[in-house]
Amino acid sequence: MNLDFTAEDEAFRAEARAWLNDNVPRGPRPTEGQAMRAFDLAWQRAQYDGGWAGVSWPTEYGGRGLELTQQLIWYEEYARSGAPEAALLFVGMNHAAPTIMARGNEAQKAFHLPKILKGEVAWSQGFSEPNNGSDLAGLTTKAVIDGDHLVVNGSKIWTSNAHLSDWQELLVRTDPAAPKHKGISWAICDMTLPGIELRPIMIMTAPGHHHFNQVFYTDVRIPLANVVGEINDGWSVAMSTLGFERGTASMSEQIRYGVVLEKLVDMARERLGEAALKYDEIGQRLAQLRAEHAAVRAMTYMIVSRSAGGGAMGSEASLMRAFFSQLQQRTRRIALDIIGSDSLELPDVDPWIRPYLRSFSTTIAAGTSEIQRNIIGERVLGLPR
Amino acid sequence: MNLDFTAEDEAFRAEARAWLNDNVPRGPRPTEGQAMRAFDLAWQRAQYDGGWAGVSWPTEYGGRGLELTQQLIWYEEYARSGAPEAALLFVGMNHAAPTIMARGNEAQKAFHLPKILKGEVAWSQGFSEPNNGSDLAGLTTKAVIDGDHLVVNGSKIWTSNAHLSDWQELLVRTDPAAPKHKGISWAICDMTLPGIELRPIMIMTAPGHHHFNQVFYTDVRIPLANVVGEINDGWSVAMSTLGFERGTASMSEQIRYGVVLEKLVDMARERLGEAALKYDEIGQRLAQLRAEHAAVRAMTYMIVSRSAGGGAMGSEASLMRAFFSQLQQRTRRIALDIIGSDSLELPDVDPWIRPYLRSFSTTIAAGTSEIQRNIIGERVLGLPR
Amino acid sequence: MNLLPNPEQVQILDAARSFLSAEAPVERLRPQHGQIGNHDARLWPELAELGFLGLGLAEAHGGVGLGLPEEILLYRELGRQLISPAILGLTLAALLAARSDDPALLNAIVSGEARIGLATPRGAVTLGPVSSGAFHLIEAREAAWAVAWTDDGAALFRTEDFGAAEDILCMDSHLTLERGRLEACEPAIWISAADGDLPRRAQVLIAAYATGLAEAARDMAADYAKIRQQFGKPIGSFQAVKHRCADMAILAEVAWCQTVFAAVMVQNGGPKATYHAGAAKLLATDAALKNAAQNIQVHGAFGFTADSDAHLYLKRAHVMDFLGGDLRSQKAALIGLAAAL
Amino acid sequence: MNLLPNPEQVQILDAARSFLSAEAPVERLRPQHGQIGNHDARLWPELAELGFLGLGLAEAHGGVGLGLPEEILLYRELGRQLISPAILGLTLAALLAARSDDPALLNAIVSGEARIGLATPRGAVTLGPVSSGAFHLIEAREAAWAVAWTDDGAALFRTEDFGAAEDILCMDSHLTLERGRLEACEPAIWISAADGDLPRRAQVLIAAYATGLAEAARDMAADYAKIRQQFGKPIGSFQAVKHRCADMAILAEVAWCQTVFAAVMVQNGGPKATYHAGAAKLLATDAALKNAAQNIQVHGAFGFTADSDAHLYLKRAHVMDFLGGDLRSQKAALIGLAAAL
Repeated sequence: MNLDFTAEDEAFRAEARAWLNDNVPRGPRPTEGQAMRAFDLAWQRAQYDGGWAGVSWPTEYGGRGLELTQQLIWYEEYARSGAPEAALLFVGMNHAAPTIMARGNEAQKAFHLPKILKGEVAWSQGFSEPNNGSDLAGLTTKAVIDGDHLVVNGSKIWTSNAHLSDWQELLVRTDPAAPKHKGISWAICDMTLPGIELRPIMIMTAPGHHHFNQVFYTDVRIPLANVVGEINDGWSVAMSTLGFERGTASMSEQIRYGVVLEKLVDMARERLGEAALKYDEIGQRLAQLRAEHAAVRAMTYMIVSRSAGGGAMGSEASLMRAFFSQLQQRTRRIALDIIGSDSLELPDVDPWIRPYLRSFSTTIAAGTSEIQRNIIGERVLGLPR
Repeated sequence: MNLDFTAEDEAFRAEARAWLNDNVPRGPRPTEGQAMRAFDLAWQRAQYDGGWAGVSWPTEYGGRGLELTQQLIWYEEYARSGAPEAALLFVGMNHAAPTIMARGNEAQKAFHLPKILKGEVAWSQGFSEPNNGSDLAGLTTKAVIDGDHLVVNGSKIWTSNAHLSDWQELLVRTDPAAPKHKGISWAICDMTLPGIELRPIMIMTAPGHHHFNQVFYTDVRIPLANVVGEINDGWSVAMSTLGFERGTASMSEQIRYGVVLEKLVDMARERLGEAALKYDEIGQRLAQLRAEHAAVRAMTYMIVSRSAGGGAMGSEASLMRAFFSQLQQRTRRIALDIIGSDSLELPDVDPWIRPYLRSFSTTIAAGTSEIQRNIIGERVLGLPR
Repeated sequence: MNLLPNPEQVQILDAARSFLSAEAPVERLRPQHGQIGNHDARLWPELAELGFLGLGLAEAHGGVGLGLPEEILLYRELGRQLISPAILGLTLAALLAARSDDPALLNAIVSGEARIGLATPRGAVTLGPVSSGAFHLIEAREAAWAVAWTDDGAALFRTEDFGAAEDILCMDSHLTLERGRLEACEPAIWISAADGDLPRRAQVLIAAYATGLAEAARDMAADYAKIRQQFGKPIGSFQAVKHRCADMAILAEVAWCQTVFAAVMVQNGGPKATYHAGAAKLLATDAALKNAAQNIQVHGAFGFTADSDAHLYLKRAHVMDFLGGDLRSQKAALIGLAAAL
Repeated sequence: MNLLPNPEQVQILDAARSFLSAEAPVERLRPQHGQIGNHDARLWPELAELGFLGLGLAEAHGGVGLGLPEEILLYRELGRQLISPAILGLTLAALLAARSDDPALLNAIVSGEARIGLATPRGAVTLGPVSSGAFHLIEAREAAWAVAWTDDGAALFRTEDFGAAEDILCMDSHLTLERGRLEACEPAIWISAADGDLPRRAQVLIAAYATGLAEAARDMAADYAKIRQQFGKPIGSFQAVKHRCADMAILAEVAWCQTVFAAVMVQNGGPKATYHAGAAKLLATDAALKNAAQNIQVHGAFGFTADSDAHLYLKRAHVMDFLGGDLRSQKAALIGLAAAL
């Protein structure tokens, strides 16, 4: 047990800090639309040009190929520098590319990986369907093989930023007769293909805030060359993606939240006075949150420690995810109690209210807290299904 | 909607208050053993002699036959007077007797009801079994008919105060081949019969605190004359009992808790100062508890309003039970935070720590909070099983 | 003693329910891409005609001559249907006008012609014969008047008294919101808490409205849990969802029972009314906030969209929480009172 | 950076686990009808022989020359097995004796001969070169010495310094409890917080012990949920129970990760150590209290009996909460510190 970083690690930290200090975009990130897309792609390109794109990607694909400890250092420095989330690129960098690396063929790798890394394209995820959210394997979007194409018909939903994406990782049912996990294929879908239509879905944070889409596929012809892995083996392909999603990529978000909390502590001290805060119910809740955010960092370090040397993320990582998703909500909620009645306002520059409203998605996206607790009960504790 | 009590009700309230004022035993109630039994029986006898025993019992059985509103008034005055709980008589007065009234024959009524009412006997309940707690209908204690007797073999558990009781309401399986709700019988068991053995079960509140028992039955011969209702119809007999249990008898407990809470408020004011309490986390929790205890009274009044005119307690009453059982725990828990480190002590006169420890049973006894919430989901909201 | 509505009260409830569900379905707030503001003021003349704007006013003042128990039956339905809280401005202004004998204003309110907004304090303010401080004006943009209240009493101001009010987007985007400020301003009408129980009445009305929100969220969650299927069965058959819905049912029942109790206590007067009104406001806004959040969770990703009504209950619950003082200040007030056993 | 135990630490952990599970099974606390007091002091010489009483002491002082990271591995196991918290008195007294160069006392401790109790403040006390105030003496009835500490530092007293101590039944009936009082008393040894980090070390050791409680309660609940059948299947297959157990697993993981982090920070020294030690104490006692309560609920009526071990974890968790200051005071302290990002 130690928290000693090697001299090499410390040098790496200094280098990362210096580069971030010089290069992080200082203006506010646009919150939607083409302006957001342009911002995120440009920031990705800047990281690429600086040699910092793809810290977790192997060097053979142009990434930096960092050990987990250095990835952790990078994400710590990234969060502390105030660097933007670049959420639009999350699917490409952390779902699609790792899947293609693991299961794609050489042509797929050569074509897609550089575009993703350089910030030339955005990807979205076509997994959930209107009738299958938690029960992903029950998906029914159909694809039949016609010559050297898949012909896709059906609909996907909750596809974040599909309207801003060039490509999509798409799960389709290619064998309706097989058991539900055995008839699925994983395909790369060009979002400009004929037969694709989007219905924008507005989210609750503020009027006209477009984030999700429903995507309709009518006789969409995807070349068979775009299938990753074998036909009907898409479930196992998708599972490798999900494993990666739950890896290091969320570290910066966890670290960022510690900074958010300290802003709240400062606000509370200013409003209530430092001495009065001690036994005040707001002060007591903030102290609990401070301890919990400290623990999130400790849990992240523990996950890195467990995984160091190439081990996979254990099922223990599910404990941290479930904890952190609820902690985000508690952290966002207390902002309103500190701010008081001005919480009714949605100002243009809004560090608190929209993020509060947005936090309702943290216990829904990437597995509801119900599903997460099923997983913990069954896989960590060995309880019966 | 009104809170106006009639002149008759007000007169009744004055009468009840005056009688209680003169007659409530002033010494502390012994917490266990024969001393407790003697105390509870004597207090029951005093109520009987005063004409106050069995406020909910019909007059034909010697009760006072009060309307629900006057029962409410009685329980309010009872709680405010500081009258003891007399928990030992709860099963006899509120389970066994109502069941015998509803389903017993004339001989059973004539023999048992007066003894219960006059405080001559104590009853216990032989329902739960080692392998069947929440799933009561799965009980396996066997009874076969042999001449004019049932011969009982098996075991019951969690029988509160079986060691202090004369009689027991006992559920046995008389037809193992029938569907599980159809082969059960409800019998009156004399606790002095040969073949009955008790294993005391200590509870967690303090060393040597004997409350529960496991009861073993070996070839215990109960006269068939002691079966209430028809053989194999015991499930429906038991259900009529449970319905009554959830009736008015718990009112005084709900009202008593409001008094408990105000003692805590006084302690907190003394310890922290009245002004400091406002935004202190203890003050804020106490305020929430105050509101919740006010609501418990309002809910009780609402239940009485709904049931007035002879209607049965609706399934809405389950909402109050589930709420109150958790509220008791929250109320008892805050005592430790107010008292601070002296909570480690179990003094002889102990209004706080033993009751806190005891409160862990409130979400277990009479249906765990899990079962209660199943009932609310299914019967109140109509959700599927 | 009977906390159930009597036959006359049931009639009022039924009338309110059938009018509102026909004329003001919640879907009216669900245009294609989000909306700012609402058109509920068009309902005022019709509500006036049905007598709902003068329920608690004496007949001599053009009202129906009933009281708070009847008003909470109406307000619960108003909450269920997410009617603009400007209606609270009408109810309170009518009481102010009645007590200060202003028949012209009274008539404008009871007929449904007047528009009255709400002015809610931003931090500490002075409310009285001379009033000062910063306020939020809610639903006041097209109103000539706004009502403000604190524990000290209630006042009616002209909206122009608040100076050059500044428009701000409201978290609950179906409501207009402005910032305004009073500078040593004399209200058109001022009634101190000692002279009238308006602040307490406001609390109970908010409690009733918030109970309506909590109930609507509960019903929406339970209805969805019955039809939404996952893993081959309705999600309501999973204990995680079932128990979540059960908790929502408990909170709504707690809120309603205490609100009814408080309404009768306030109507009867007496020293415990403040305690019970505060408890009702606290429990009902707590229930509204929690149930709204749980309802979103039950709906999954759909609950997070503007296509679902789930978020509307959450945002309105926050508005109701801040009206008349949030949970934190309600608790601080309640713990300072004498016991009400 | 690596928060997992290294091979040497794994050896220590394994040795502690196998010794304690063989020599101090939890069943030792389950006599027929409840028991007052315990016999854990008989373990001290054996623990001494295995080096566990001097883990964090320098070799020059007769110790093993390791530190807090190794000690928390031991303390987690001590918590799991509900070993008398008097062991904390030994660990702290050894550090005090080492810093004040008292070889006789040191030797008595490291050999397992000494008995050292804990003195924990009842309300505000003055601890320093001259000490006063009311204390609880825990596990001190047969001890010659007792250790006390506050944020200001740590002190060793003779138990007779506390005057005519008054025996009281402890909520956790396996521990002896007395009330005592210091009147302007000079401790045998006093080390201020500025001169040594004993208070922080105590917090981290308590956190480790409490984590052990939280983990044991979690395991006990999960094991029971796998075998206890109701309605024809194991109760662990019902979401209500499964999710309860999952929440227990989360709390235990949170507690342990932060405890490890804090142990390393304290061992390394530095300005953030106080912050992380406080966070660890807070989270671990919170986890111990919550998991113990949930474990009782999972066990149903059986969980409420003295036949089950469930209540033992609850009561010991309360003791750990009050040792060194309860959750409320931990939170008050933590919010007063500078950020530790």
